[in-house]
Amino acid sequence: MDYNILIGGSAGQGMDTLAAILERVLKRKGFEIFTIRDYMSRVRGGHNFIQVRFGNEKLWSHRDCLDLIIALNDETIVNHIGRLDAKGYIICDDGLDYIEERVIKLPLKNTAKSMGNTRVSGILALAAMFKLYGLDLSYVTEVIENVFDKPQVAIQNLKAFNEGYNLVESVYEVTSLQKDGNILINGNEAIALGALAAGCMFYSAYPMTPSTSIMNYLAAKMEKAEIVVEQAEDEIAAINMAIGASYAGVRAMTGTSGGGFALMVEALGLAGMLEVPLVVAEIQRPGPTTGLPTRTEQSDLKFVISASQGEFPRMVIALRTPEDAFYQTIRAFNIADKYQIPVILLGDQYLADYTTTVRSFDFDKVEINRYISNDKYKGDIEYRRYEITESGISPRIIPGKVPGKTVLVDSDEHDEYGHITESAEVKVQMTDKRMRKIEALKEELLEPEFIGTEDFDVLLLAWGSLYGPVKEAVGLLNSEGSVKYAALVFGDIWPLPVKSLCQKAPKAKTIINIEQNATGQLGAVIMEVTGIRCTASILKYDGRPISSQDICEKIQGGE
Amino acid sequence: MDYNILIGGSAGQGMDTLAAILERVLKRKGFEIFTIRDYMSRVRGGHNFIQVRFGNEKLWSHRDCLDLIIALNDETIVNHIGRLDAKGYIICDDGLDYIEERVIKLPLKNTAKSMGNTRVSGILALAAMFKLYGLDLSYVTEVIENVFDKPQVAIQNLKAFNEGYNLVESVYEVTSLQKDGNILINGNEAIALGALAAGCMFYSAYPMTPSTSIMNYLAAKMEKAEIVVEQAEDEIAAINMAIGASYAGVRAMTGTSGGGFALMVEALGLAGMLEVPLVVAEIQRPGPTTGLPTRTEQSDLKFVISASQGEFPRMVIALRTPEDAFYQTIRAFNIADKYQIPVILLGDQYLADYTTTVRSFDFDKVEINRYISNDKYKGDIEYRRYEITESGISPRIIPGKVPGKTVLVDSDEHDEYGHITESAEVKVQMTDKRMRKIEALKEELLEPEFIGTEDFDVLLLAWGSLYGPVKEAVGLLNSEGSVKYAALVFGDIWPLPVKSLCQKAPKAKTIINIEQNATGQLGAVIMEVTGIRCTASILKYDGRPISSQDICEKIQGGE
Amino acid sequence: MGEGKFYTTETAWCPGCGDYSILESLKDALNRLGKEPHEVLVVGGIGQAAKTPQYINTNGFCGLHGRAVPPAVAAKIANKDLTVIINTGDGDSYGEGGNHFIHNIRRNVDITHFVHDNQIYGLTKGQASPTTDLGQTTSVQTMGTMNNPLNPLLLALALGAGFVARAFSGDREHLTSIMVEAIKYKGYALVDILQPCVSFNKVNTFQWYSKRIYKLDETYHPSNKMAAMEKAMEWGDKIPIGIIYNQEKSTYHDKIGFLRDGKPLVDRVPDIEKIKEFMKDFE
Amino acid sequence: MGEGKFYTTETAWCPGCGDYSILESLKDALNRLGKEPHEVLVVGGIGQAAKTPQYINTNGFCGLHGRAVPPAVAAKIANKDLTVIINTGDGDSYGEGGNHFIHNIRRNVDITHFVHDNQIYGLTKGQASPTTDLGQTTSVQTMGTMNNPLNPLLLALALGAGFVARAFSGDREHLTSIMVEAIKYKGYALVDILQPCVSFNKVNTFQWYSKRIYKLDETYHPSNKMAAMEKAMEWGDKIPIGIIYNQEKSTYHDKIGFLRDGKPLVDRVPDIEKIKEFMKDFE
Ligand SMILES: Cc1ncc(C[n+]2csc(CCOP(=O)(O)OP(=O)(O)O)c2C)c(N)n1
Ligand SMILES: Cc1ncc(C[n+]2csc(CCOP(=O)(O)OP(=O)(O)O)c2C)c(N)n1
Ligand code: SF4
Ligand code: SF4
Ligand SMILES: [Mg+2]
Ligand SMILES: [Mg+2]
Repeated sequence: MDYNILIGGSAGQGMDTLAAILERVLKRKGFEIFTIRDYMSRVRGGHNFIQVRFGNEKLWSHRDCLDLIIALNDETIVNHIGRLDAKGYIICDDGLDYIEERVIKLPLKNTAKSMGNTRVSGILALAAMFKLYGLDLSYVTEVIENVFDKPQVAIQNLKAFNEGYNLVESVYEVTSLQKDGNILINGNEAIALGALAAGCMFYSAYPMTPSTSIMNYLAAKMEKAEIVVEQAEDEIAAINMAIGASYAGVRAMTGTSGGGFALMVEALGLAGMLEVPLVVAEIQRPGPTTGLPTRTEQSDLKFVISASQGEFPRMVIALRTPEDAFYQTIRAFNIADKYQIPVILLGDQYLADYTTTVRSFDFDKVEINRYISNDKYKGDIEYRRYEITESGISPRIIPGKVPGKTVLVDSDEHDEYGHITESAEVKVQMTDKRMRKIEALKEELLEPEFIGTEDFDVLLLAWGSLYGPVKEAVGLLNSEGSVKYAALVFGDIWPLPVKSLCQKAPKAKTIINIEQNATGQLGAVIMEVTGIRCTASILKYDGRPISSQDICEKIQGGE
Repeated sequence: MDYNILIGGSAGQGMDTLAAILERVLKRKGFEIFTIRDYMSRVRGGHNFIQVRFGNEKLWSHRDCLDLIIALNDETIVNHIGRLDAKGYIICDDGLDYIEERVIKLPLKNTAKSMGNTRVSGILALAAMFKLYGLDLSYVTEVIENVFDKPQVAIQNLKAFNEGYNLVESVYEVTSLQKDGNILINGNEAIALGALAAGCMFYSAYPMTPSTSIMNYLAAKMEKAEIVVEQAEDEIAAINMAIGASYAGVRAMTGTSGGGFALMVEALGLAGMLEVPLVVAEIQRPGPTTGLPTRTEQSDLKFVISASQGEFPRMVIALRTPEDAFYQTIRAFNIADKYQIPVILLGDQYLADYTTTVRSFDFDKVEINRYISNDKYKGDIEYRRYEITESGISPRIIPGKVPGKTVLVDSDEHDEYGHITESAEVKVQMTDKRMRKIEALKEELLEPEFIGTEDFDVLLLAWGSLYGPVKEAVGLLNSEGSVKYAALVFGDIWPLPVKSLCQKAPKAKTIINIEQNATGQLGAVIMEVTGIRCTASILKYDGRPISSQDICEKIQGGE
Repeated sequence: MGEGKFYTTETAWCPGCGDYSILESLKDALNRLGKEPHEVLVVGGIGQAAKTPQYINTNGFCGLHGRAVPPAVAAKIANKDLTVIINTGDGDSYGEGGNHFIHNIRRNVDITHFVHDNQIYGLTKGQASPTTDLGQTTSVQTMGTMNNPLNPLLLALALGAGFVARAFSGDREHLTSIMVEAIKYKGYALVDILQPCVSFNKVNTFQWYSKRIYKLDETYHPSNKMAAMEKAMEWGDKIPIGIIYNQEKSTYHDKIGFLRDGKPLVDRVPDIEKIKEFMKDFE
Repeated sequence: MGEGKFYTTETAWCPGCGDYSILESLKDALNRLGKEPHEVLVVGGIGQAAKTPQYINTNGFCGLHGRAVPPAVAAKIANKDLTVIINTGDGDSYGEGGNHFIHNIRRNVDITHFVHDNQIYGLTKGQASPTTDLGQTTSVQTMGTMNNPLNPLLLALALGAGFVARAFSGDREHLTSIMVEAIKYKGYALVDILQPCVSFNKVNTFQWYSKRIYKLDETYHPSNKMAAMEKAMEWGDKIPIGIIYNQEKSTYHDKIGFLRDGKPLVDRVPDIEKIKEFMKDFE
């Protein structure tokens, strides 16, 4: 079983709350969930919708075809009926004059009015949906009490839920096969939780959609987790603060979207030059510039890979799922500390905002490695911040923590002591030292995940949040027809891990890169590094997430 | 004939003035000149030197081997004697206790003291050099009068010159074969003059070595040329001001080095999105970050090609010589206006600061095309700023210049009228419209210059300021041995012109990219676009310019 | 709203937002000054207030967040005939854009800067702005806003601004009249306009402002700098609105002869012969 | 110069530059305060003054041009035991770094900001800085500096700074004593230090300053804000040096309980069990 429910209306109609109730109750009942949110860049009005998909097996992405529409206004029906399954339903107020056999008109507004609170009409519709699907009332009370801060509001909504539940008859009989052992989380929350698990104690950022929810989550935990969350005056301050805190010895992070990242470019190089560990979350949205602030795209890959003047090692990890986001964020801190480099976590609005059920994170797997040599330098031994070593990594001590030892860092080219130099020899030695760090880093890169059958004809290449849609697409494609499909979905993306790619690519009759951008940036990076040319591309850049159906259609349509 | 003279000392000893006198007199006598300057990032002290090379044939670059050293301090001798030709000379004060047969010790300080002005000892040395080379005194008076603002200082220096001329006997007999019809100019001055010739009326920038001399030149001409030169509060302001001025209808430009460009990245995308013409000069220096502020490198290529979030058309032109800098700057303005895109002129410290003799610029060749449609929209016809056209170029009118018509631009995704949109369809249409402009632009790209013989074995690839050293190197290489060499040196570099490359590359046994960076960025770009892999690389990244001798040695040394 | 030559087609603002009144006052002010749409350029950064150029039929420039001032100033330099007005938010003007704010006061180009000061980041859903009151909690300032609020009027005075005023979106007539004066002022004019954000600022509401504001009357003389600074520091139970300071100063254009005199730059044809002469420098 | 625990190895400054005196006073002040090299962090941006961290044996951070303040503030947040001092230029502090300057005064983290104010961009060879006097010509300001000079003291006061002072590199003893007070002050302390640049500022020379400066004496009380603002506005024939304003204020650390109390952040071990509990939010 696999159902897909859309709740639509204008901003401010409380769809967020309805979806939160729906997904949380379903989750507690043991269902797997995948919810996407489609917002306009405005606070009130416009047209927004949320799609809650649920089922008994792990869901990797959203899907286009709808089983039910809860329409809080006419526009919702008009916009989405085309995607409604022939056997699907629409729940709406009986005041709407849309005529269609699949429409179930209910006295939502009138009932709400008679209950003395026009705001509960959405809850009535939601309750009707519960009944329609034959879902019982377990967990409804606790979730509603949880969602509404004020007890009296919760009580009103509970009452409304019970009213709404009686407005229709059951048509489906949906039950879950498993017990709940999951958490329901989105990509940005997973990043934030990962940062806390990694021991991050300083997060400085400037609000920017769709990255702000990382800051919101951390700010909510500020006192409990004893993490300083500082809203900077601008993104330049945000990243320079994070570098200062990291230099002083605490794990520090900043987060933003492409436009804010643009302002951080100079300081990204600073982290590279000073060799100060730094983690930056870049949550992409469609560009150029302001673009579509609340929507999704993957068009900053080449930008983040080559951002900043000069040459220095960096790592870019494209986040694939909320689970991946959690573990990779922790790994990013460890790698940043180990190599003393900036690590960029590349997300996007799709991953940032979709919520899904995942196994509770395994905190026993969390390892924190700081690579700090304070102890070694206590006593008479000389300390050189930029000591030239075989690995390129110089021992790090924390300023103030080793009596008699000081730490000097400089953005000018410097010698082993951190002193400015104009020497041609030292410039070369220091460049080589810094770049040498890449060699060791390359050894610990994670290869892209391989999906599908080994005897594939067509190899799909994708990165980051397209993991889910591509994974589902490969399953769908291999279940039909005779052409065999496989995919490599990149997480670590710069330096580019090339082993699997070079092994699999020669076996493919066709190689297709699937990306949410207009120029095929992964394809370009692969070409640059390996010379492997994609024979076709599926590129979507309308700001909306690509679905597995989209992918299948485009592939089968011969693109 | 081809002589190479080094003048060395510490900052503040007036080497600039000596070199200026030397090169200007030589130029007026009809010689070809090529002068490089090696500065430390400090105002006084340290060790600086200038190398003036002169000859009877066009000189394309500096050379390492020296014929004469004018040493204003010991350090100059110690640092540079290794490069002095066996038959060369050193002119220095008799107070220096360096003993070597090539040293000509003269009573410079004492003579200067007896003349009542210790500052003229350098002029005495320069005059001695004139005599040594058998150069007559023509043009000396006019140049000295020109170089010194104050007449009494000029008179003192003239007197000193005459004194110094009598301190030695002639050894050489150097004469020039041609009459002077040249100008003596460096890369940044050529950019600035090009901007004026193109009708630029607004230049906003923030001081940053090695780009500042563009601003200095324009500022000196502010009143005469009626160009506004505005020192902005930071680079973000600089580029946003230039965009505002350009939107309002005047040709506008900004200039900076890599670190300042990093701060301009967000607004670069703004120009792309608003489709406002913009010219940006990025004069590279060694990075990362502050790096070596007064030295040279070519390590920002990949950065400027992919700077800014999202995808939009841009053009990057690598400047090859001062002459090229002049004409390409003018072309950059025309292309920016034609396609309504940002055009980046990529220079570097080497090109910015070396002075050389070039044919007087041909102003008759200067064409200014603004592509403005004010006239077409006078009257009743509707105006849409972002009209979707086949070429992707929308007609441009100037705000305030067409009664009844207004011009609305927005960094959010917008419709044809410039109004914000959230439409998936319009997003795709507008992205396609913008990206379509690249197709026409590709048609007018200039292919890289081909140097050498058509029956080459080895193909060298280079870009920008390496034009000169590579051109000389190819000449040297082909005059020796049996291996045949050719080179392609890129000016237009993004979009990458591929015709010559794809034609020549298959014929080469070896392809070597020669670049002043550590990672071989041109090689990477070529690989990405064409799949052509360089078989070897010559990479120099010590902050000092590569010479033709360097190149020959590295090639013949089997690198 | 949809009427008149400066008509608005559609907005994305919340019902009840103070931005509507400011937009309407702006249109009234332009009408009173007899401006035509093509003669006016309205510039915004990014934010709710910054969408104003979208909603008025004039030339419009919506640039980058925090970067409204530099293009506005440059457009005026390029074409002195344009009436250049910035309408943008407090976050845009004083937060991300702080450096341009302080340095353009010093530049004194003849533009007008209307700050829709709702003491909050509206578009990004309610974080503290530089003018948010101490202690206000938000989704990010979960322990309450801790930074000393920035006083834009005092700051502008400290930087030598010649025209500094405060207005309230809730008093349209007063607002319009101040807008007219500000646009007429020759030089950089700042009007900080108190504006309720009904969605995210639940502290500084329409009522909150209404209770506290009072209008400066004839007894107040906006020509004394020290008095203006004292007046600018009034905030709390009593909040003055009106023109705090108004003093003639020479403008950017005044100081550059070739800008002050003659045609706007945009109408000039470059004199290639003159430029060619510059080659002599290199001979 | 090369002696003492804060010894200097070599500098790249011009002979006669005021930066030398400031550096020596800084060492004297740290000695008087009994600091050890590893307890102190000196932060600069980029510029001549900003090279100070290179020339003193303490922890040192030379970051980006204009960006000295953010890392300094964050380092103090990370480790409250460090004595964090910024030494950097006027261009760095008030020009490129203007936005950090204004907003960090509001933040009031306990750091000290010494601005080497030579009223010029030294390292880049003499362009106007925000404090360059009107009319001064430079290689870029060929028609003379036109922007109203920025008054850093008045600006800091307008933003609510609690410690604001001016000193002169030519009076080492006075400078040292002000440095000591500034470092001791709990909160953000600004000292604008007038400093001759012998190479590029031929207007504001040692003599120029010497003729004009006078020391504030006991009759001046640095606790009155309006008086301080008036004093801050004095510039021209008479230039006051000394502590213009000094008032206790609660600091950033005071406002955040878990920073104020307990060990510095850098010494804390993250409590993984507590973080694990947060997963409940998602159940
Ligand atoms: C570089 C950059 N950083 C952040 C943002 C996100 N952003 C958009 S508007 C805004 C704040 C708006 O606040 P304000 O200027 O007060 O305007 P209001 O919405 O309150 O009218 C922010 C932070 C952005 N668009 N660009
Ligand atoms: C982003 C950036 N822009 C510009 C520069 C060039 N730059 C270096 S120092 C400096 C100005 C220095 O002036 P100031 O801060 O007053 O210091 P001073 O040298 O006078 O002590 C400039 C513009 C830079 N390094 N980085
Ligand atoms: S969020 Fe606030 S400022 Fe924005 S439109 Fe709504 S009420 Fe106005
Ligand atoms: S240029 Fe000026 S500020 Fe810089 S070291 Fe020389 S005298 Fe000092
Ligand atoms: Mg606001
Ligand atoms: Mg300075």
